[in-house]
Amino acid sequence: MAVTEENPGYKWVGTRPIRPDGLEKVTGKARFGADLVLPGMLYGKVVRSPHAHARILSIDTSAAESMEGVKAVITGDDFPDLAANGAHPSDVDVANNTIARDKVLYEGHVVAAVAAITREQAEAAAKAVEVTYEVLPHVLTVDEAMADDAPLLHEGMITKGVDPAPEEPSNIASKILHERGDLEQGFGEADAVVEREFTTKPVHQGYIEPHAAVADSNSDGRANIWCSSQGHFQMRAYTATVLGVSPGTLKVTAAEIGGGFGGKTVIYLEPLAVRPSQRAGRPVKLVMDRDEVFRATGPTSGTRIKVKMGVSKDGKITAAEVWMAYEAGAFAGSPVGAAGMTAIACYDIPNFVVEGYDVVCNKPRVAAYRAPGAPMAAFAVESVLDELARNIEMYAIDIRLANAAVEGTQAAYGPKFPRIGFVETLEAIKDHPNYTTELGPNQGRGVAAGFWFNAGMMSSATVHVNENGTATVVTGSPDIGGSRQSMALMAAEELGIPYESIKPVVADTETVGFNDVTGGSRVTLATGAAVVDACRLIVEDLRARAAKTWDVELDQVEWVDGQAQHVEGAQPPLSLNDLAAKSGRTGGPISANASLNSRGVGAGFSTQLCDVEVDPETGVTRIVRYLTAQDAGRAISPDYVEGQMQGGVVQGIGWALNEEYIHDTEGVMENPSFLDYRMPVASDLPMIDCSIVEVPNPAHPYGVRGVGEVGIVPPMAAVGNAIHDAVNVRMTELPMSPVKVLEALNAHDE
Amino acid sequence: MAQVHFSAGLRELTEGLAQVEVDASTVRGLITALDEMFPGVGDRLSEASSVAIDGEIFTDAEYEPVSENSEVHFLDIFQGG
Amino acid sequence: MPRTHITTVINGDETEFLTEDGTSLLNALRDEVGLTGAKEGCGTGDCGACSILVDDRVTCSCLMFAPEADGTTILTVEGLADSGDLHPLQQCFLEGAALQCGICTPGFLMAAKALLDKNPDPTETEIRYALAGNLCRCTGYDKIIRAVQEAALEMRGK
Amino acid sequence: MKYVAPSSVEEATSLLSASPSAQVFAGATDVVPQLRAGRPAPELLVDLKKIEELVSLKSDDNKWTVGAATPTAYLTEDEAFSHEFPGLSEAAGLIGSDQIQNRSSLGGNLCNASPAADSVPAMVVNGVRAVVAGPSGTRVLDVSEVVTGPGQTSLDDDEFIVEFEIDNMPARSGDAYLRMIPRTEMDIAVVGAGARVTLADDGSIEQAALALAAVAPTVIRIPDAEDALVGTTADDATLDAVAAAASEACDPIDDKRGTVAYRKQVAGVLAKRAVLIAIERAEQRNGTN
Repeated sequence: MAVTEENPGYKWVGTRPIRPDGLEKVTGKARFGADLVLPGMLYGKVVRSPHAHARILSIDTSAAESMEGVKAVITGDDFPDLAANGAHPSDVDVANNTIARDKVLYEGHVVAAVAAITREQAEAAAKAVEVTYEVLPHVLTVDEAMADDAPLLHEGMITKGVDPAPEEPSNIASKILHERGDLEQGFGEADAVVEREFTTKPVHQGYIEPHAAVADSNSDGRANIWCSSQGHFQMRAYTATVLGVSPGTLKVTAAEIGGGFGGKTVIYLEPLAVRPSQRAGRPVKLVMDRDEVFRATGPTSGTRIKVKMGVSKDGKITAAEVWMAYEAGAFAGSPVGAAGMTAIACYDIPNFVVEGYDVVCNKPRVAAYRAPGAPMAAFAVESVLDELARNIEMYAIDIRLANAAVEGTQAAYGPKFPRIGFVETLEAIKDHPNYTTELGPNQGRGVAAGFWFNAGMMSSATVHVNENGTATVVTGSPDIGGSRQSMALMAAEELGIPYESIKPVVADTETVGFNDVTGGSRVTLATGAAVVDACRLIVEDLRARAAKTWDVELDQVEWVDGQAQHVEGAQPPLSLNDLAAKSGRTGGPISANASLNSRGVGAGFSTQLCDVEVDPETGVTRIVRYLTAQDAGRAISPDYVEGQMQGGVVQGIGWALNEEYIHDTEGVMENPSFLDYRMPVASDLPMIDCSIVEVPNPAHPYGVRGVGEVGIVPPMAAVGNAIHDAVNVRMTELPMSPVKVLEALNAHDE
Repeated sequence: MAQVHFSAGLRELTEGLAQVEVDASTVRGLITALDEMFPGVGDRLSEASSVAIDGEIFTDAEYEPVSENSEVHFLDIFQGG
Repeated sequence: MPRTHITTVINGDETEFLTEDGTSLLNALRDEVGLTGAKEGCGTGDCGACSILVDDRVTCSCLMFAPEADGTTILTVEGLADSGDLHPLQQCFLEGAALQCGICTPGFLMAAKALLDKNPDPTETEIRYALAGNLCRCTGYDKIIRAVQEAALEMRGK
Repeated sequence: MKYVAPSSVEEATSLLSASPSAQVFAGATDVVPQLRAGRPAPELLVDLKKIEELVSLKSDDNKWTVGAATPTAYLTEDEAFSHEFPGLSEAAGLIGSDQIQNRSSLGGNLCNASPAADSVPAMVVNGVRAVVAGPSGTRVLDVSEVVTGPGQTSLDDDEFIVEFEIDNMPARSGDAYLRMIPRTEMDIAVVGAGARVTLADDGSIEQAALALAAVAPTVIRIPDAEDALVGTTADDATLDAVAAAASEACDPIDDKRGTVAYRKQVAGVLAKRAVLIAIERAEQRNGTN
């Protein structure tokens, strides 16, 4: 099945052994964020704003403080005023999102926190904190926020990226623009032009584990923190910023993490646990309820996107014009930048303008979600491309092949692509039996493609060889999808010892060098490269020790199959076990560190084929069949590559069909539960067929590209295109819920 | 001379130019030179999180070498999930 | 507030604990008994991460008041393996890579056990519906369904 | 909150009479989420599951008796009950997951008084009676008389339902329940439709009952649709009339789960489909029961 340039003949890379952390997870022993209990631990509870936009006139904590069992009550006044201290605006936003100061900017915004001996006491005390608000008018969507006389969230917000800078503040944080060629000429050359407008709603990452943190602090401000996080070094940095302390005073340990998908790259609870812990001199545990998770964390942007594209008769895209506005939530920083760069990145288009706006509104601050920004843009662009293909009577796959970016194509966002595997994913779809399976009544088939950069960034790894020749591989990248297995597989390959002899560990912030967050599909690539580097240092060291043992020159020693061999066979081989057992004689313990800022990120592409069945009387769409083809570069751990592909697709299906934030007119979220925020359940889905494409990334020792994110980019358009194929209506709003589909069918019939 | 390309969003600072040639051996040198040509552009470029040099994307690329014929793009900030 | 004394059999052992009456069985198991295998994903019975067997029936422990457990026999994920020998479901989840983050795994295992105890040879559709009360956000369910099929096959072979 | 689990109906009613802020519960599958959502906590939680007659499922020659707190899983697992009332069994089997169905009950589903309760239309078309206990003894209500509005019942604070009585399904009769949810499971009905028909010897419809959920403040019967069916063989024109009557009778709201227009339209669709399934079942039972 794999499209591969060569069979590399690896012994461990590409195999499917049992994951190192699996046993603890199937026996209930694995310790997640909320599982930690410390002696004397207090329970915390957060007080949140019931209003979408309001000025805080006063907070009276006296009643709460006098309640039984209550040990600390804190408000925004208990944290440094970063704005007054001249901190970077983005740090000020992090602090103000963690706990509100003058104003609350969304329903669920934190205003205070309490800590008490029991859970029930903490809950009662939280209810007893009296906050007086002056309710302000609010804006919930990009349209409301961009309106001329819209109420402002931030009085000083001047749109960035506009020259000359506007004199008046607005809710538009920034503008982005990419352009090339001549639009007018491009559309002039087109034989078919389609223009459509799309809207999407905020959706949540939906990890099953709510955020949790335990902090144990002392009066001197030093603290130990355990948290559920995608990046405990980043948590340390943010927490230190909000508390106004040096990062070195905080030790952060990453608990096992129950899903993140980008949503656990930011802080919510950690400073709110540290401060009361410091006051009380006791550990404090804070765990969110599910409704707090929905109201105050996560989501990714709701959007409005306009796309106009033209093609010639032979299927070449002659021009593309994309306008997009992304909700940032309460603080600047929607993923519109990435959206602008990814929107048309799959294709080689001579003439285009991509314009985007980052817009604040009174909803929770958006957080990264799997290929942040790209899925909504792809929904719009891939839907329009589908329609163009129909207009010129070309197959959906073929129009994509006719325009596909290849090595050397100048990407819409700037640089030329190195070796990429987009075409190979398109061909993998065409070669799969699903492509020609016959469809039944009311069934339809849709294709869509997606692009994501993947990230590199900074990683560190330490490898220790134990005295019996096994090895411990230490990294600082929280494992959210099986990355410990990938680390162990690459280390086994490098050291030449069995996978089972490697123990991969995720260490705390004091035990391993710095690591950026687990995000951007970067861990197997970048942390994996650090592991490979450290293993290679170990191998060099082992060769030197063998050379010393044999009294030969270093170049007389090779490392093959986990043992030192004399190039001429003049000495019996020395295994890792032999060398480790006698390491004291050859220089002491065998250990190596590697730290890097990763280079050679390999772009990821995914093409997907979706079959749906639509009930024309109720508007219900069911997924009948689904195929995803993705370029993994190299699948180090095929089980978990497939897992990422399948998981991304199913999140996308949820986004396509039913998931959405619903707010009432007061800006209060109406569906903050798994009952009404409808993520897919097992019975909603078929098996998700995977075709792993392997076009190795030439810049990585094992050809890794990163696989975590791009899988969520195509599904919404794939589903929408399939619905169109089934019942001939073009869906331009997400979610494509039964209500919306039936409305579209009714309008079509009229 | 390295070829430096500007996204449309940056061109307001480069007198509308989409591309210039700069003589520099590292990204830092390149930014310094550009800031002399277009005052203010240096700060904006330093804010960009990533730089693509000959198609390869770097984060915090300040000291990355740039060769005689390198093609350099400054990219908008983006975050992975 | 005076606490209520509860006697149960948990994972084969007679177990006593004290609880406030309004506390969920899930919180009592986690905080009082020290069994943190069952997880709270929602607290409202919508995600299944807290699934346990109470008198052989799969239940969301977040929806039970702790005093209701008095006199019952409870099985949690910690009791699924038989003195160190993994249950076939646990083994098949491991071999089939049926977990990513693992937070939902304890609940899936308990719900799947309840299914296979009742129906040793379920169809794919029956498995999907029987596990519809358990949310997984990582896997897309594919490998979970396959692992349950595999475990059913193995258990029938015994 | 104090928890008590009385072992007799009398003990339960006296507890309720003594404590105005008591909350009875069976599976707590609605009570717990409501408490978490901020509903004021009652002083007393009265668990009805330790009362023997409340957790039971029996039949005699004429009727079935279902304890009000009997887990709905018992109903779907009971082959005789499910054969007798396939529609009611299916409705019970739609209330949440397996985990929920091991706790949820017909009594709880009814007394929670949600307009969207799945079991209620199926109970209404089957003419189910509720035996209600109170301080002064028991009284019997038609199920359709229990709920008076969203969250409101005709029961007094110190009353609760002990059991339900369901007359055996007549010959040549069948029932069905369908609901529309966006997912396949784990949702609240956007529209629910229960139907029951009895066929005459010539195959025409002799009696018909149709009830809809989630389209009005309470579950509603659709007399116009029932009248339209009687005497026909449910040909296309009749079914269209049934659908139109069902849509017309709806008085739904726009909310997070669906719109007025959607609910009205789909109520007609489900009504039609439920009737067709009920007819098919009635034909299969063919007089011999």
